[in-house]
Amino acid sequence: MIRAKDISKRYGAVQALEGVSLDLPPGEVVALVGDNGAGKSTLVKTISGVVPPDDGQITMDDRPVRIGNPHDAQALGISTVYQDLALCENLDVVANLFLGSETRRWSVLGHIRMERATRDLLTQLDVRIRDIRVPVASLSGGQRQSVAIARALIGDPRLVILDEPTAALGVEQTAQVLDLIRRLRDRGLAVLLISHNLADVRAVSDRVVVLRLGRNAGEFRTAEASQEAIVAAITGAAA
Amino acid sequence: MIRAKDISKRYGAVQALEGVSLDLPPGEVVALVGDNGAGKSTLVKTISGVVPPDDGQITMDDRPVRIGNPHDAQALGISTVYQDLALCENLDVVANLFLGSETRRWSVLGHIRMERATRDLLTQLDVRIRDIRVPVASLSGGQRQSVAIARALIGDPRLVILDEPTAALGVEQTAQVLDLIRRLRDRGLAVLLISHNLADVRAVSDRVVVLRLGRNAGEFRTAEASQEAIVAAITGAAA
Amino acid sequence: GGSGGDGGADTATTGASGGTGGDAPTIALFLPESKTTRYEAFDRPLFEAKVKELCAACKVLYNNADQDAAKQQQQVEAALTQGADVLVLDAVDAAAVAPLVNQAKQKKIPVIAYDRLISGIGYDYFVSFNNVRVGEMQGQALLDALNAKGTAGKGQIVMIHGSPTDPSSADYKKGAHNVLDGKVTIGREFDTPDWSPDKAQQEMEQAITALGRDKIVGVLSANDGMAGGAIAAMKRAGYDPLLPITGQDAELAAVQRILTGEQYMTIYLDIRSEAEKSAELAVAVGKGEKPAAPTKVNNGTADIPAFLLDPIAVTADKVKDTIVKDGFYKAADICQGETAAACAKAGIS
Amino acid sequence: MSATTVPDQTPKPFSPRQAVERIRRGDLGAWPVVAGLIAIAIVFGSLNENFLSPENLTNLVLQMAATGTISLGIIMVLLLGEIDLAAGSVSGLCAVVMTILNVRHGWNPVLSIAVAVAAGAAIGLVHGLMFTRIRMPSFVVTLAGLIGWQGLLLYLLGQGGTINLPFDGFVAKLSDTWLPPWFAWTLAVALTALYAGSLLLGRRMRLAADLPVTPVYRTAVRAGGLAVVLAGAVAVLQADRGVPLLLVIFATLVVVLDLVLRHTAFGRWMYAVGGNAEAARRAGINVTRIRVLAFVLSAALAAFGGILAASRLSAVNQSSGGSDILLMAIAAAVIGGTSLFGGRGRTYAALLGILVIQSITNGMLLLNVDSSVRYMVTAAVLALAVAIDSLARRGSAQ
Amino acid sequence: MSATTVPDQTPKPFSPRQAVERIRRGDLGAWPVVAGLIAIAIVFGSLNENFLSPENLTNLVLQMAATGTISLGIIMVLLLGEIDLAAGSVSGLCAVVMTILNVRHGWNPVLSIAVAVAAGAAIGLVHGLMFTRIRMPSFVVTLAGLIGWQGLLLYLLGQGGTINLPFDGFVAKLSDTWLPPWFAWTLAVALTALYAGSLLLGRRMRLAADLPVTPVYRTAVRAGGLAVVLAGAVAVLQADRGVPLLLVIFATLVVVLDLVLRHTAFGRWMYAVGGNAEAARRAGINVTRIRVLAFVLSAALAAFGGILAASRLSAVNQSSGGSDILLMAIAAAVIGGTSLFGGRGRTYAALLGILVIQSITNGMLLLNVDSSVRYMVTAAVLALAVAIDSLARRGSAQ
Ligand SMILES: Nc1ncnc2c1ncn2[C@@H]1O[C@H](COP(=O)(O)OP(=O)(O)OP(=O)(O)O)[C@@H](O)[C@H]1O
Ligand SMILES: Nc1ncnc2c1ncn2[C@@H]1O[C@H](COP(=O)(O)OP(=O)(O)OP(=O)(O)O)[C@@H](O)[C@H]1O
Ligand SMILES: [Mg+2]
Ligand SMILES: [Mg+2]
Repeated sequence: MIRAKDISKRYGAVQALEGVSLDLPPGEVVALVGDNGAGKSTLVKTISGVVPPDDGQITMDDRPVRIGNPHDAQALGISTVYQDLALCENLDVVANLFLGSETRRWSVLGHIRMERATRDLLTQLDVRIRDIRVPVASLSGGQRQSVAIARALIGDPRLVILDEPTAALGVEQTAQVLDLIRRLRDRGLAVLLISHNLADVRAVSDRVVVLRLGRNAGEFRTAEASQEAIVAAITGAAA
Repeated sequence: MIRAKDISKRYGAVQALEGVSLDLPPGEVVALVGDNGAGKSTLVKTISGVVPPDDGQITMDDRPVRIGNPHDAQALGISTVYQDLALCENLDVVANLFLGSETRRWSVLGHIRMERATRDLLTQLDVRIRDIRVPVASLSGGQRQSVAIARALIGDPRLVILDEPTAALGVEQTAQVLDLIRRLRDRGLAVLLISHNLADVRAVSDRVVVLRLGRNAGEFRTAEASQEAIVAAITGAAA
Repeated sequence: GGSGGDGGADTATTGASGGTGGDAPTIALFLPESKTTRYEAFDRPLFEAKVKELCAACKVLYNNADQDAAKQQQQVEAALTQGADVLVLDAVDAAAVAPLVNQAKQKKIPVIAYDRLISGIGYDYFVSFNNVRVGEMQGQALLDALNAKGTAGKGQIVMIHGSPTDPSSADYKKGAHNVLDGKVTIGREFDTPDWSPDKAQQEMEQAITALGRDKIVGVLSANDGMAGGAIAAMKRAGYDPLLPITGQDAELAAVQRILTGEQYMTIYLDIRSEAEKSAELAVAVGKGEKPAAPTKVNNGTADIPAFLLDPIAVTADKVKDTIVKDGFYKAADICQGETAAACAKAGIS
Repeated sequence: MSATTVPDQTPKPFSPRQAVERIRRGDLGAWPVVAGLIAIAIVFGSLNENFLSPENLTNLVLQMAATGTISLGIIMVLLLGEIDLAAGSVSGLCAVVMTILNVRHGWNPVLSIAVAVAAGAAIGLVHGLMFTRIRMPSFVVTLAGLIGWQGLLLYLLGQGGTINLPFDGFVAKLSDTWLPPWFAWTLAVALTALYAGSLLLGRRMRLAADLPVTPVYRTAVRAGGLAVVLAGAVAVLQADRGVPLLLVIFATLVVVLDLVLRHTAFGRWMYAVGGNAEAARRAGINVTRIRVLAFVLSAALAAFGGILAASRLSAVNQSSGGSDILLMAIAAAVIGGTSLFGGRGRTYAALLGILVIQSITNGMLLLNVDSSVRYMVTAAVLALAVAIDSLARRGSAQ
Repeated sequence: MSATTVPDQTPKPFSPRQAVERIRRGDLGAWPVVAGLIAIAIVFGSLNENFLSPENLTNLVLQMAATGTISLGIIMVLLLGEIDLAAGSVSGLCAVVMTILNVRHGWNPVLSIAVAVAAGAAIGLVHGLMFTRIRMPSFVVTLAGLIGWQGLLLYLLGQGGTINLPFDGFVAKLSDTWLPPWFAWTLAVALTALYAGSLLLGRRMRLAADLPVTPVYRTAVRAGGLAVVLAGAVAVLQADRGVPLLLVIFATLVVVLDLVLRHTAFGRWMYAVGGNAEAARRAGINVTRIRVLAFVLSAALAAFGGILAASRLSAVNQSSGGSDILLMAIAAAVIGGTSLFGGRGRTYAALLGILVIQSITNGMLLLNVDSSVRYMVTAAVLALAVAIDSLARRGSAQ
């Protein structure tokens, strides 16, 4: 189980996170919700090593781990889809998908194997991209989003973090992603989903964690909580 | 009334649009829906002068107009929120909001008036940004989205185009944006809304136009169409 | 054409009243560049050694302008700031330093023009070789070599001049033309940016291509570095024996080439005499004396008291009596490796 | 909602904690470069007693004006994320044009200068059009300029080479004119008053518009700081020959261009194009015009810088605008904090950067060392000065 | 879904319409530069009958190897969106180191070369560490390098100045060795076979993996094209002295580095860091290591280029690595199509770019014109060659 404890992070004058804690047990989908600027993406970034937290600890199976950079996080099996996507626009879809975990033998790239795997993966996610050898710069918003999601499934992660994965997706693709999330859970992975779409959240998550102004502001078992209770926690109306 | 007729656009091997037509009468909210890569953003870009169409015509009150670049579009009163936002990350919120239509006298910027107007506008949209003088680069995803939406309201547009405006927004902010769209319609403006969220689409639009693989694939009066019919048009299941 | 024509008139007074340094004047030496060997390897150490010998307590402020007139201006200003009592100035741009000299004059600091004649203003002394004369000697030497081989009228020569942005290069060019024009056919003529040997090599290659290998009878190169480049080009093109080629500076590598017959001549400026003469003069002027000069040179504005030294053309048979005799290089330095045999032939040991 | 929004937007009053905050997050502005300058002053000052003498500082000021002006022009282009390699050649060429008109054809000096600067602007226009219309990379356009304008310079100079400017003529006098003391002091006082006044006025207007303001004493500190700097500079320079006109010209250019960049729509659009040209285009900004203007400004400033250099030297020659002027001008901009990637930088970068570079050069010239050693030490000091800046920012990153 | 996806992914077979398509969308690769080269060849060829002679083309090949190698190194750094201004100085310094070891200390030439290249790599390491650890802008780091290593070069050369390399020694022979005809032809045939073989093998493997492939005749066209180019080059060069070893060395570097960039993880990561360093970092790539390696490669290649230059001249001197070598090396990379903003470019850029530049220089030297005119014409031709490229791309933009 991966656990973030008392994470704080300050950006200049803005206290983005203040003592936030989060549990991510295997085989569970945790939804992280909150208003714009609540600190959700920042929390994700501290867990995946993109920004170092000012304070707090991340433990894995109760042993503290050091996540100093994204490489550490990946080595621990944490795979992330960022809200701002973070794709290399000059590279093609295949290259982006396998970036950092290229199929290779003696450092020589296995172009054909990667291309084949890309096609299979995209087909599986129901993503339609006419030519997967064109630079990502020429893809539509939803196509990029799909590529970013597919990225997170390369390798063998134990925690998959998805920051607003369905924001730009069409109806079908959204359904596929939600389905994918369920399948990941069934394979025993931990999944952290950030979304503003409460319908989606309620459809797939087991637990909902609410952030408000950089602090924990409530936690619900999805099955038991009403939409109103969650919204109240998000907006602070409950307080 | 602004009308796009028989617009075609090809990107290299990809025919992004093929003879697409669209009517945008004043006082009406038109929703443009379609799968990822259907050509929605491309259509928007041709109307707002970002990319020149290969073929087709845009008319305003039945007179053909030339929209060769975004400046032309703005001069005609077309104001656009792009899916990829298009903000200058090195500039602060105020500067981004007023970019290209700065308050100025003899070319000297009216800093204070702009800052004041920004604060009022953001407050009105219920956007919380702690310091509006920081570069946009340090804002959260939803905050950027809000800034981009606010941009479209500066000046005095007659057509407002919103490409996935609520994708990254929280519950409250989404509600505010939908409300704003209604108010724009009530002021007699034409609004073109692109969204994958059919609930939102049904909530505010008067008419739904469906694109599929770069062609017109159906048009519905929102009040009369069922969700199933729209989804069928999007996925092509109807055919 | 500058003004400042009144400069000459008060030269004598400034000269006499300079030397506030009394018995141990501070002497500022300004050299123009560091990319060719001579200035840092010879002028500076020889000058400093001579000053030390004449006046142990004297201080020498040394400056090198890296071929940048603006930098030299800064250097002069810096030296005046530091209280220099005499300026010994080898100008990067001999026509453009008049304002600097003027500044020094206003502070009653005497100026000795070193190596290059400063124009547009009067000042105290001039010690030099004649740049145009250098070009003339190069041209003459080449002409002599061609006449000796009897090829003077039978082909064309290639002229490789120095940098088009270096004013002194124009003087060498002028001198060479004075001698050669009308006597030989000039096939190709290049100005070489930055005096770059690489570029000289490429220029020579292109000249060979353009004129044809057998149509060329001699090469005039303005200095030894470029001569090295041209020689490399000739060797690669298969010339054997190599064409007569001139040079200047008496670089060690060039002297060796002359002995082995690859280069025909170089101009040996007896830098030792020049540096030592200047050092003597600077110390004397710094102490308030006013030595008499053997001659005067008119720089267009005033007659400058001058000590003029002759450049020496060095061919293989003259190495022994000039460069070696003067101790410019030690025989042991020259006669390394392959050059040893040639040394023996030339009687150098 | 405004009840919750407003307090968040008000910066907290100044406090030591906040200062530490600012340092931690790397919001240091120009301070690290200033620290580097102080370090340079201490090192050279202790190695040579003349370095900090009024006479030498006056020389330093004179030495930096020309290259500093060229550097200002370079900043205009760097702000767009482009480069101008032709600035050096253009400066030399225009200086030659000015000199030929003035000396050979006997034109009025002011007219010659105006024509030469206009010629520079025309050259910039050519660069700008090649860049925007033909869409050649600015690197190549200005590289061709670097070579070609140098050729034209040589062609114009012809056989003669050097042309002297009469050193009591108008042009040469530009760099040998000194403000009378009363005027220098009046100027300093007026500038301080103007600055304080504008700060207070801005504060009043913000209060009137119900916008957050900084506490009054910070305004006082800033105006006081300027007063101290100006008074110090005038006092030091008066101890030698006085405040040089050249400094006033250069400083005016820096300040005016800074005001233009920060307070006009044109300036705002420069930053926008540099930050994200596509976003600027979509905002309806005429990106082509901005780009062309930047190249025109760059070349015109280069031309003017070249004229100042000619004035200093009272001559032009084949190497005018050559040597390392170009590199130093670009380096000054970068050292002062201008990004090579566009969208970030202020004109004060030219001032600070050229001060760093010229201090090093000036200091090295005062010490009496071999030129090979001089090169190495210059490199080391340059690297150190910038390392201070970089380390300070780094300690605070993220 | 795969039923709908697969046909979309298959490129349509080659057709004139598709060719026009490609031209329209600007997917022209290196063709415009090649067109520029042909234009240059026609112009100079008609102005001087010697320009296209085997002798001159052989000279051209020899003239471009050294700067081309330095340019290759520059490309490594440009791919990351950084710059290496020290390449020229480093090339000169390492050539001097090599010469001193070989000539003065009598070391084995191969060992001297290895040590000198290693010294270059060490210098690159220093640059890379200053850039990544202290986070100084690469412009400043390498600017300091440009000055400092030049100082060290002067220091090492000391009093003597020029040092000659023995004309028939190993190092000098590097640039005066010619492949025997049988070997040159065998090499050309072997390369063509290898290329065709790899194309066919790739095609087979793609078919096996059920991936779309290009039609067989296109493979034939490409292999045939290579065969024609190689045969032409060998035939022309044989008409003079033969195929120079220098060309083989340079071409090998270009090809091997291209393979490394396109077919290894390291190369892929270079492009990724150049395209979006933050995305690369988030993908778990050690961005620091890639950056340091790029600087090491750049400096090592510069060192090797310097050694080739020394070999050509059979000497080193104070101006080794100086003059405009640096600018020409960068220009070659940019003209060949490498972006200054990172993430775009191939090693062939060095080959094509240096060909353009050296053709111009070479041609201008054949014509007998004044140096001022030479400068201007060089600039014009340079601008024209790149304008062809830019206009072709522009006509097709969006
Ligand atoms: N600049 C470009 N170059 C090449 N192809 C492009 C470019 N922009 C878009 N395309 C292609 O055009 C097609 C339509 O793209 P568009 O962005 O209009 O889709 P969309 O309907 O907005 O999709 P989404 O819902 O995912 O945003 C896609 O196949 C995309 O890959
Ligand atoms: N790099 C940064 N520099 C400065 N402030 C930042 C930075 N990144 C985020 N912030 C600030 O931190 C706060 C939290 O941002 P974060 O991106 O975590 O929000 P979020 O919960 O993901 O919001 P959204 O739902 O809009 O994506 C915001 O106020 C934002 O302005
Ligand atoms: Mg977020
Ligand atoms: Mg879209």
